[in-house]
Amino acid sequence: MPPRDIRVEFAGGVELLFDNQKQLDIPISKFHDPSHPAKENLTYTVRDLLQLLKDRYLKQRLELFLQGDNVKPGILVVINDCDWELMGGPDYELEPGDRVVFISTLHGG
Amino acid sequence: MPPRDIRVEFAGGVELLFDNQKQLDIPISKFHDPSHPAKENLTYTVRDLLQLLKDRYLKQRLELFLQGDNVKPGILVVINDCDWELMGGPDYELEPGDRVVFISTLHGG
Amino acid sequence: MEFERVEFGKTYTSPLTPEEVNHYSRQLVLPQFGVEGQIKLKNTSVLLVGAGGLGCSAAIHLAGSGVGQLTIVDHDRIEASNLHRQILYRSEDVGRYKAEVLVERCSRSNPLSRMAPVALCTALTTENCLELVRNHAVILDCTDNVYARYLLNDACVLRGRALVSASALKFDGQLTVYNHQGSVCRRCLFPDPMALQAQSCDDNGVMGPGTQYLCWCFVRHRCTHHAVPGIMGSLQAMEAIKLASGMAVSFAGVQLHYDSLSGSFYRFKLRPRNPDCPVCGDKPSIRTLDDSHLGTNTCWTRQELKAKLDL
Amino acid sequence: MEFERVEFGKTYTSPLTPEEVNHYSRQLVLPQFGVEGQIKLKNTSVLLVGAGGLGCSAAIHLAGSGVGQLTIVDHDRIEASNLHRQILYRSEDVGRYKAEVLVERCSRSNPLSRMAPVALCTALTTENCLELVRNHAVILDCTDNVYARYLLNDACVLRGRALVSASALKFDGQLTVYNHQGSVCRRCLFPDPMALQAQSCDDNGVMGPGTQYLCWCFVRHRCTHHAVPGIMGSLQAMEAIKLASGMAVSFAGVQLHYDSLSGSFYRFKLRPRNPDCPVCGDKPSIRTLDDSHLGTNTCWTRQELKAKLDL
Ligand SMILES: [Zn+2]
Ligand SMILES: [Zn+2]
Repeated sequence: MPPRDIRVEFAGGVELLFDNQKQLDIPISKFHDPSHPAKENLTYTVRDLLQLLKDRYLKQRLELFLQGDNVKPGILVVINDCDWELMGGPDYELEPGDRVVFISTLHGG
Repeated sequence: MPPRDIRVEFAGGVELLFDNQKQLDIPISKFHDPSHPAKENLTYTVRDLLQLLKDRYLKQRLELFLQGDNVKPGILVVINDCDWELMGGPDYELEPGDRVVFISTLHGG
Repeated sequence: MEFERVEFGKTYTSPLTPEEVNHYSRQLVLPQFGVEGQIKLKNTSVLLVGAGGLGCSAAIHLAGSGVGQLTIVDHDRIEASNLHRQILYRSEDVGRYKAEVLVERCSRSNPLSRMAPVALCTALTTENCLELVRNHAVILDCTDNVYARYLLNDACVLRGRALVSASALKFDGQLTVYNHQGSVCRRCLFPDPMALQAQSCDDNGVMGPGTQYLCWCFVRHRCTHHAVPGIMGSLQAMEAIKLASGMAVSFAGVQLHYDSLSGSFYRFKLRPRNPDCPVCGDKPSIRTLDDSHLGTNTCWTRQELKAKLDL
Repeated sequence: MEFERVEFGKTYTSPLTPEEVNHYSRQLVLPQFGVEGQIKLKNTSVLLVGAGGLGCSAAIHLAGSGVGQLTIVDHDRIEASNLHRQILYRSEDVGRYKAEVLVERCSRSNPLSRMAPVALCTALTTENCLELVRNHAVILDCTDNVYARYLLNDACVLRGRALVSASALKFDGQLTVYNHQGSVCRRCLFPDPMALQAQSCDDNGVMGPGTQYLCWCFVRHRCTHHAVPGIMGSLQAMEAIKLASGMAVSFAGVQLHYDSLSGSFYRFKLRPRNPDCPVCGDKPSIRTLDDSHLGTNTCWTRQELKAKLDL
């Protein structure tokens, strides 16, 4: 993974919403939003990541991934091997090399 | 683990030779050998680590861990999740934060 | 082989019978487990809910370990399509109650357990769940739907029991120990099962081309590669055995996600107990088991679905 | 349920019988596995050597998956002290051949396999090993000693077969796929089993205080927490099933070390094939199976040990 990128992974069925891709390396530059030139600061939060995924990567049924500006209940967000609740949730500021995993909770047996 | 340390781990039975300890964090400073002042360069290899383990940490039956200046056949040495053969073996130069795991191959079933 | 010679020179007055010593000798010599572990195990009662793929694997490993008393609850009967992943059932068992057959297999594999294993061929309900949980020390969630999982979760919180929960779908499996030494319960993570209900039906599989009319739920809920429940059930049993023998568990406050295709075992730390949790929080609103808190058994009632597929 | 409705709108002329479609329906709908995977599996023959803790778990999962033909080799008979970790054997089986009983359990759990599983109640030897390996596509090493493991390794290299090898001792387990698409064989890592022989006896346990006269080998070789072989055997079966159904395996050139106490699954990359390897190297010195390359069955002959312990 190129050092400047954010490693994003999908598991437990979430990958089905992203063309069955389990892994995406997203360069920081992709976060720059030309329509918001004012947004000069180079820090982006997980909330921005959700927006980016919704706009550029999501292939199927938006409502299965997001609910408002949060992930849908049932999906755990894990940042560098920790539940994002431990990291400040959607406001966590991403750094190059971070690993963000979206895992759907399984109920089958 | 303090950043300046080498993380050393034992598994598969090797820990029994080290007082049943599965994990040691060894500061680089511990490698300095007063009896060899000439050894000014600050780089230490896995061979030096074996020597240090033998002198300072090994509690039981030396011949179960080392054979000459190499590890005993049956023990795999893994550096940062790779077989040390991929990293240059005993001559690999240790860096702070490296993880070196000694794993005995199991034959039971 | 008398006892002393096996042990590290320490003699134990052991309430284990010589027969048990021989039967468990391979575990007894393990210092971390030893005689104390086996005795604690022998005095522990375990409740295992769900006799499917997970339950078969977990139960047979638990029975083998010498757990004192094992109760298995499942209202389902064995169907032919279960056989490939419910490894202990045979074709001639089709039609019989799963719990009954599984108890039979377990008792024959370990006749030494202090009390014979018990089969309850009924569904887990808001009436019987609290009592069942209260009568057992260690609880295993081997069920396959949101309703039963939240029912068990609430009962374990209300009765102060740890809940060893595993799940499996397609090629993935998950494992964690809820409500143990301050670790989260299910509702700490997702308070409202109704939201999961809809989610669990759609989330795990998207309408494939050409099968629009077929709601995935009926097929997907049970489409799992057969070895995955076997793997997760044996890992689940390992945690339950450690819990029962007083050893530290590895997955309290930690979740394991296993992907059998890539062979990856992803472990991550879970948030602490949620003070606002509706059942285990500081001011819980849920104090009894009630269907209104639990959602339905499956997103579309099986009947409606079965009618559609005219199975 | 006819076939088309289950599949993603594609119709398959499938050499799977309707009965098989129903039996394996849960796997068939998995796109990564699907009908092709099941058909390949149905046409694959598997050799499983060792019907102990690993073998019980691996065999029952393999049989359940629909593997075409399964041969189980083991010369041992069932002993009472096996029962706690060899989950499919019952007290009334004590004294019978393990391979025979295991084949019985497997065939009853999956009557559909193309050919009934076969039990060979003999030891693996330098005479029969090459032929056995040649007659099967996928080989599983579920044995418990250095001699058998190197014998199987050499035969697999000489006959060009992948070898799915697992092991378990005390609370640890290991898994890797040898000799597959350029991955190492056993001798690439440790060319001389004699060195391991002595090592495997001492290495895995040190003379404890007070039991000086007791050589550890006899006790240690078989002292394993019972759930660990069950876990490793089911993971081993998963790799074998992927191999047999033409899917990518996860542990070729990669080793898994599982520590059940800490619940950790450590995966690390192994060196590439060793060009100087005595059996799979560029100029191999080992071209036949011969005891002189293989060391002995156990560091102290069991008899000598049994006499010492007057068991
Ligand atoms: Zn809670
Ligand atoms: Zn080789």
